[in-house]
Amino acid sequence: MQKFNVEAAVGIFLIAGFLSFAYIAIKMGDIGFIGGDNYPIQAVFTNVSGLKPGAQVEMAGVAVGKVDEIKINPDTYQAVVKMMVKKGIKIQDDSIASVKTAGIIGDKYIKISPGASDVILEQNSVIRDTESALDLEELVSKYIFEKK
Amino acid sequence: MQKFNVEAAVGIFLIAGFLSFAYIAIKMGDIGFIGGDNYPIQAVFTNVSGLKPGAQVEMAGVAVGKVDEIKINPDTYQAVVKMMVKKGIKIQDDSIASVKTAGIIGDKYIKISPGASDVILEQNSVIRDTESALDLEELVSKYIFEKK
Amino acid sequence: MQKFNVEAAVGIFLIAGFLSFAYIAIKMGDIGFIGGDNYPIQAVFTNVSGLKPGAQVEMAGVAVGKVDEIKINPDTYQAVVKMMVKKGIKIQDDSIASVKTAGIIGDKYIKISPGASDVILEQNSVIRDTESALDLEELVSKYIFEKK
Amino acid sequence: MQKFNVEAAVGIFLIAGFLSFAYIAIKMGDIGFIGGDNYPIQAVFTNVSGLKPGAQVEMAGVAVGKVDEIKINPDTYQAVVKMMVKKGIKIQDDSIASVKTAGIIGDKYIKISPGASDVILEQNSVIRDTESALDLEELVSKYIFEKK
Amino acid sequence: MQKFNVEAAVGIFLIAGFLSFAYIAIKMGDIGFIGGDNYPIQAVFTNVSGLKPGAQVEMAGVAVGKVDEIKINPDTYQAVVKMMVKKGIKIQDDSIASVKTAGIIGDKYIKISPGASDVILEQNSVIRDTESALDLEELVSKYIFEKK
Amino acid sequence: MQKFNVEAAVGIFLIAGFLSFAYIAIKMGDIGFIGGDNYPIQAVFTNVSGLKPGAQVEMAGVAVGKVDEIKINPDTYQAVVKMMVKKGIKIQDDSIASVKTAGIIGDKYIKISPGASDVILEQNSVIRDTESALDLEELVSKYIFEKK
Amino acid sequence: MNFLQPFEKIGELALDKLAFAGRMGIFLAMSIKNLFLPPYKLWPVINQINFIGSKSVFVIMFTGAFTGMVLALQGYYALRQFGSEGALGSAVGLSLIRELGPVLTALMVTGRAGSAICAEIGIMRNSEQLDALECMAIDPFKFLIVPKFIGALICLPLLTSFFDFMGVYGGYVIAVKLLGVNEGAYFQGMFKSVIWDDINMGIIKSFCFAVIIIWVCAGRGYFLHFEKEGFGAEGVSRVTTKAVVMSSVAILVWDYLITSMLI
Amino acid sequence: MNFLQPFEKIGELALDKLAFAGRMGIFLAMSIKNLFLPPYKLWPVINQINFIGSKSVFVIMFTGAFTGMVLALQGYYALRQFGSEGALGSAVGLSLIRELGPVLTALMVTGRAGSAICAEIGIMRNSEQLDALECMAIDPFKFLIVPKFIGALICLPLLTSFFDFMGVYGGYVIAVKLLGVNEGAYFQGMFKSVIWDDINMGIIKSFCFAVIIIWVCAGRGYFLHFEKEGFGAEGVSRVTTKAVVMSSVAILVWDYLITSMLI
Amino acid sequence: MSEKENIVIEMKGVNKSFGKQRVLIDANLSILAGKVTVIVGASGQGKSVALKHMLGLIKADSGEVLIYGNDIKKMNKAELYHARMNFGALFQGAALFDSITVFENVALPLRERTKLSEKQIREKVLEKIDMVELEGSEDKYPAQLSGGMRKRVGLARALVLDPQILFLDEPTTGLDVKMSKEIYRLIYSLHNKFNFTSVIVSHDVPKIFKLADYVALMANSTVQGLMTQEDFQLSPNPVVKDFIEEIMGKIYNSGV
Amino acid sequence: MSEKENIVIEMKGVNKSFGKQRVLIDANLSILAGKVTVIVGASGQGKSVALKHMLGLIKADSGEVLIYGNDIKKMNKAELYHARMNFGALFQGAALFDSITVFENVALPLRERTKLSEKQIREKVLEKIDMVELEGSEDKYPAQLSGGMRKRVGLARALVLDPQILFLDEPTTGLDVKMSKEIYRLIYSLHNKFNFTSVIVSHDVPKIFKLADYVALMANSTVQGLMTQEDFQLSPNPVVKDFIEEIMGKIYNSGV
Ligand SMILES: Nc1ncnc2c1ncn2[C@@H]1O[C@H](COP(=O)(O)OP(=O)(O)OP(=O)(O)O)[C@@H](O)[C@H]1O
Ligand SMILES: Nc1ncnc2c1ncn2[C@@H]1O[C@H](COP(=O)(O)OP(=O)(O)OP(=O)(O)O)[C@@H](O)[C@H]1O
Ligand SMILES: [Mg+2]
Ligand SMILES: [Mg+2]
Repeated sequence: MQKFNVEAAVGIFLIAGFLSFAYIAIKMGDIGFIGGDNYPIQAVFTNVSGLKPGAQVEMAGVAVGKVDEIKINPDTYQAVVKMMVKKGIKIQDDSIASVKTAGIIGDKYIKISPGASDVILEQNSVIRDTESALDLEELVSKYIFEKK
Repeated sequence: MQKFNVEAAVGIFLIAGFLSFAYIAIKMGDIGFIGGDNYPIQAVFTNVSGLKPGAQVEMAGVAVGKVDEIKINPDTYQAVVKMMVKKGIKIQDDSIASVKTAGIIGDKYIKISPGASDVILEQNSVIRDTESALDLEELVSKYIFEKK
Repeated sequence: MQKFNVEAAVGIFLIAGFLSFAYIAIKMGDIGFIGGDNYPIQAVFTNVSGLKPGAQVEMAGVAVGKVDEIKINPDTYQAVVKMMVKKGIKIQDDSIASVKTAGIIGDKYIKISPGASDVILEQNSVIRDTESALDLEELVSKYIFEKK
Repeated sequence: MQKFNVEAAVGIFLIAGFLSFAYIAIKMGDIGFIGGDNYPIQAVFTNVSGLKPGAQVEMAGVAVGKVDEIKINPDTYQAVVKMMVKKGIKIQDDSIASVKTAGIIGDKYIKISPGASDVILEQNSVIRDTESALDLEELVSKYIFEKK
Repeated sequence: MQKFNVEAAVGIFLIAGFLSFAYIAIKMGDIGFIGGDNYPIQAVFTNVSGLKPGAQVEMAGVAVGKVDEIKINPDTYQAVVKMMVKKGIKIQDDSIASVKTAGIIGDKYIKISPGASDVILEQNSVIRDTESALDLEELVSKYIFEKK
Repeated sequence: MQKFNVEAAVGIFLIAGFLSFAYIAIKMGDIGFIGGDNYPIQAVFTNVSGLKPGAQVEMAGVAVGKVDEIKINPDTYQAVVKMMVKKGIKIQDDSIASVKTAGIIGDKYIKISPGASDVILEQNSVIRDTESALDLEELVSKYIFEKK
Repeated sequence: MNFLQPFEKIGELALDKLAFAGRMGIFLAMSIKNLFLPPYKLWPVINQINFIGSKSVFVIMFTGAFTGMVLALQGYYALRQFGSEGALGSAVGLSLIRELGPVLTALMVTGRAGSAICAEIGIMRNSEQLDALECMAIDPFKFLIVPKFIGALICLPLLTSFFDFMGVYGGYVIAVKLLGVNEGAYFQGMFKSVIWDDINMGIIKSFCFAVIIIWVCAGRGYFLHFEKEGFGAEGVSRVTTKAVVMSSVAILVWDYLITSMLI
Repeated sequence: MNFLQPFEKIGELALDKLAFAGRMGIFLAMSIKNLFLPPYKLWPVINQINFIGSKSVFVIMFTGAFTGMVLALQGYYALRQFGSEGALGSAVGLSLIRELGPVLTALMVTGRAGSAICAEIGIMRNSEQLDALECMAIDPFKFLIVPKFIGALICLPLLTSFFDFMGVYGGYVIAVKLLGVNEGAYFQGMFKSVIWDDINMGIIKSFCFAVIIIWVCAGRGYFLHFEKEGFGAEGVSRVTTKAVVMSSVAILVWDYLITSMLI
Repeated sequence: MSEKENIVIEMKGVNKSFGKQRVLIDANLSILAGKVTVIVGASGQGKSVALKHMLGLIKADSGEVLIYGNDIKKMNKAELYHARMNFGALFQGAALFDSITVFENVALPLRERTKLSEKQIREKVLEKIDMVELEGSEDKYPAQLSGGMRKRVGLARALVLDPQILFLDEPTTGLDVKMSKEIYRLIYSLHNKFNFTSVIVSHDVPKIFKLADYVALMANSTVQGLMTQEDFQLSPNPVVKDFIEEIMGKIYNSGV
Repeated sequence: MSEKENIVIEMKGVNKSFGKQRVLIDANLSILAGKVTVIVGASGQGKSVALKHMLGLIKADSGEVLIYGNDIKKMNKAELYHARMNFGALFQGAALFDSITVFENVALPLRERTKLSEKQIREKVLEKIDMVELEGSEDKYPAQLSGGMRKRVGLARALVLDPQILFLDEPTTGLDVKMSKEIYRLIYSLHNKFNFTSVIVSHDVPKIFKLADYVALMANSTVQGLMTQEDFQLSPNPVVKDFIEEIMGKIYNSGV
């Protein structure tokens, strides 16, 4: 009876512990996202300053994927961004990918604006039209100097 | 025998107390919020960037509900927002739902501006007039470039 | 048996005392303010976004009361704010109540600008002139669009 | 010998403890400031929103005193600010006291701009020229509306 | 005596190990980066205000290195910045190094904009074209004063 | 006898080690910063609001010293700032000392802009040309009012 | 009758806990009563200050320094994202003075002095020393408990000051010396943002925690003979463990309550 | 020779401490060696999981909830000044997962299980039970210490998860239910700002802390006979107190080192 | 019935249970002034519990314990402490205070309960310590003493206030034969000198009888008769008879 | 010198100090196979320490301890454990494991050191428990036992592996006369049956001699002679003579 009690207690403890660990890992660590329900797609930007792997990919403001990898192409000096997009989401071949900032001081994310084309991009294909991250600093200084 | 009575009585009292407390908590408390005191309503936006499930729905600045679910319509590339609104609040069919920011760096919420119509929206119906989230970054860059 | 009774009684007393103390501490926080030295006054705004119960009521920048309750009038879609104001402070019937932001990104509070009238508002009466919370986002977008 | 050791240890502990307590209290709690080396002076503002007792009084950006008390005059609806200023600092009777913000989102403080008069204010006298706290929100909205 | 020696030896070993571990942990933090896969390069700026050793060096928004050392040249009163750049990254001799701010209020970093030249910079050579950190404050005041 | 030797040797070794460590720490460490490796220099500003003792003194964005003391001259109502500058840094007699803000919401520091003169300032001499802290609030309000 | 048995068990348990709470309540009342009764002897109090205070100084300073260091490190990387490393001093100072100083000091004192007090009184109970005191017509409260209360009430605020002080300077070393935060911003920001109310909150907390530590630890030791397993060395150590846990939990609960009242 | 005496004393003390460190090092080495030696028995490990884990669950959940509540309360009033209550979830989540979860869990486990382990092994040492084991040709490390290490390594991350989980929901109750923070902002902000690296840091910390707790507590108990005052019930309780303090301090020190390495 | 007036302490129908275990059932016992009363009985029969009732350390569930005719339950704390001023008690485990020296242990009652000068205290304490032959151990701590030495320090502490009633719980257990004889001799001589009352619990059965005026047997959770030691050894009470036979064996039996 | 071959354990010139206290000075002792060797001596003379040297629990500062001719210091852990498989030891404080039942305590060596089935273990354990007359207490925890019962459980545990050498540290201290006689009888009968070697430390001086083949006296920090009990009682060694006289008193003397 006593042994049984210990076993039950340990069993419950272990299961509950793993559940709460899983909760934290999945909810916060985004472990669950990396699975088979996504497909990769790429985009090339001239400036992705501030974008980090794991950043959101949004359409109409709704999260549809995550940035998986950011590399520099050492020849063209351009940033190549690999994204994982949810299976159900079709991305047209004239969609525009832009690097945006959430709020003014928030994180960078990638916004995909829908196009008008009927052609849907396949796995690993590249979004042609991109808008790089806005350089607020540059804009402001340009604004002021041009005013002169 | 007397002792037996005291202990059993205390035990029964405790359990009864706990049960009635739980009953009250469930019936009246916030747990009830998920239940029958709200009704769902929907709105379709072209951009809800930054809006999160659980965000507030406000009228005249007073909280009247919560965002329940945000989905993307994979065909129209629009965001469909499902909200739960308190029973007592009647929403006219010409109300406008807009995605707003609390302060400048705060959270996004949905503001429902009252309309003039006498027709009250029913459960699960859709608010036609919507204003999407303002893209401050875009505005600023547009402002600067157009000035040139 | 006798000793048992004393201890159990003290125990009940102690636990009850602790619970009620905890309840007070959690619910009320600011114990000092709840007293007879305040009187209620009301104001109706079209937008109080960001204002919370407990927010300050100020005259000339000095705190003279607290917001007690914020409700929505489901018919007029207006926000009704009930404030508790210190006894010594007389509010004229042509005072203006405005919802303001402390700093640019701080808390909302209610500012009562003095009027010129000699008539002092009584308990529970309503301040007629109100200014709602400024919607900075709207202003900025209006500014930029009108410039075009 | 042993007794002596205990006494020495306790003595050292107590003294060191009081010293570190005093350090914290004086450096952080500003206890040391309330002493005989200051004299009181007053100023009347129409708006001191955000100013708190304990806020700094500065001349040329250097701290020369502290705000001691902020009261509202219930008849004129003006804020009366009592400040404690260091003995060595002479304040001319045509100095201007203004309520300022440190940085953009910092604390409010009182800045005393030197005047040109030779008359030095005495204890408890009142600075005549004052500038109230700037209401940034109001300014911005005024700016935008007037532009229209 | 023999046992004593073993224990003391292990003790010394343990303490020494712990101390050196602690030293490494505190001093280096990012252990991985210190290795042979980087090469040094230099750039001279007239103002690097806010840039710190360890700041990122980016091309196209992708991190390609770290700032290693910032010194002032006491004769020219210019800041000499030594950077460590990843081996694979070729920097052209007409690249421009600029000191930038991440977001508006974030960290400073160095952005290397690609040039058009075919000549690749060697180890320890100096990037000729540099843009110093923008002084936002100065810009704003200039903007306002010139408007007058 | 042998044991005695070991213990005494260890004791002497420890104390000697500690002493030499302390010597090195004092000689080389930051404790030395207060000492002979710096020289004092002064500057007089009309407004140093926000500048604190311990703030950095920068040339070309590189730290070359610290603010040591800020006093008000009770007669001129000006702020006298005493700085400690590293020995190797020569400051020309036509250098300009300005009070600056790091970022927009950051801390104040003193920037010394190099001059063109060949005369190097000596210890305790005073930098003639100074720029006081910018009062952003004042600027903005001036901007808005002058626009009217 | 069988169907009543579970209720009976629950009832018995509840009554047991109630009696425990009652005993502890009476214990506190007796302690407070004796606190104000003469004779007032200085020497036992000095001994307790030595035990609770002087001997805890190094642990407290050590933990304080490391807490400050961790705070500075974490805070630096958090604040740097917003370019507001200048607020680091304020963040470190406020967390230390309001929260971590009093709470961690109390937790460390519980671990060091509280557990020792519980074991001491428990062993006295077990070896009939408390009975012996009674037989000599010496009140154990006056003789044993009251000096501990006074000692703790004196020591905890001082130890908390040590903790805060070391934490501030531990943070200083990391922030200013290691990470290059502006020294003036660190200290002046801290001095400016911490106000007397915060310090006051810290002091009130440490007084409360002093009472909790002695109350729980001495009380559990004093009533060792009511515990079911309270015999022998193992019994003492088991009750000590319980006392430490109970006192730690009580400290955290009170911390919340005080914070929510005073903030 | 007299002038050498102070040096001698210091040297003796230093050698003492060195020998202590050495013993502890050997203890850890032996434990690790035996960890990988057969036979592997399951039942003792289950018992230890029960003791270290299952029995600590309530304390951990309780302290977790209250820590989250305090964090939310303090954070709310701090962030409100900047109108960024939305960042509350992120602040609570990061502090819990990175710092307070692992550290406070480890401190509570030290207080509850660590002290009991130290007392248990100390009493075994005192009453010759360890000698008896040796005489039966049973290795005390394999039989006693290794299961504790394995148990702690399994339990601490799980207990830390409990703590974090309760802290998140404790903070939720205060922030969302009591203070009216936007629910979506609280949770989504938390989920977004906490990344896998943070969770990883928490896990690494709790593994390290598990080793520290068992190492220090079991080790001090195991070497009880080397302590000068290690006899009788008082000796055991004194050493237990020392072990708890040492383990708590070690936890804080390591916490700093790990933070500074992984941040 | 002149004895009645000489009764110092009386237990009347005392019942005491610990949890479900009934330790004392209707126990009656009177301690006569100036006499030595010895309580014997097997281990765990409640001897120490009975003693603690008389000391007022345990309150009876029912029945009364009278000290000089006053019910101990109805006394308030001050009265109880006043009564205890006349008591001296040696506990089964000696109950020395671990954190203070032997000297301070013996001096404690004097320091806390009397207003004697430091010199007087020193004199008195050293006298008692001499009495139990512990000269030279004054500055040791209890942990440094053997079990027998601890017992003797306890005895010295019990005697230091010159009590009128002495309660000794197993004063010679753990002592070697020689030492226990010394202790018996000491008690006997003190008794003759000061004529105080004593209650002694002991396992040292035949020997202790030489010291006893009255003997009481604790068995079956109650006091089995209280009589002079001669009566006790010849008692017809079957419980007492069993006890005598069991403990002393045939040797003693044959000696009668 | 045929004895030499029969020596199971031998201490040769063993010295041991704890801190500054020299506990064993040049101690020599040989244990002969199949014989009962009794070690006597006053408290604190190092009897238990000597026993622990033989068990390999304490390492000598100098000198050697040989088990079957092998120096214990030079054995590695596996060899030492192998040697100890033949040992059975009863410690002075019984050293039962508090957290497991009596049954589990006795079963522990079987479980950890043998591969017996659960049924065989049960059989063996119950047999030994019967032997020490503790039937029915199998499921109690050590804390629920009296000191004497604990000793007996310890004895059962020492016997459960059927050891070749038995080390008993004060097996009868704390037991009443009857029980200690039983234990002696048990040891004696086991001895006859299995013919194992035993080393017994005891204070129970005249009685234990009946069991002893050889007697050794620990005094002045060393072993004072090792001889048959008859020789011992008549030894001319002044230390032994003193001991005999002191302990047994005139009664025994007159009996010689
Ligand atoms: N505080 C207590 N709580 C529960 N039971 C107790 C308590 N004190 C004593 N007992 C029980 O009362 C019984 C009598 O104990 P007591 O100490 O009086 O025996 P004793 O006759 O003095 O024996 P010994 O000769 O061994 O000292 C024992 O069974 C003991 O278990
Ligand atoms: N681990 C130890 N550390 C320090 N001293 C010890 C240790 N073990 C024993 N001693 C000392 O060694 C001496 C001999 O102890 P030992 O236990 O062998 O005595 P003993 O002859 O068995 O006495 P007893 O009959 O009381 O059991 C004692 O003075 C004791 O203080
Ligand atoms: Mg007894
Ligand atoms: Mg022994």
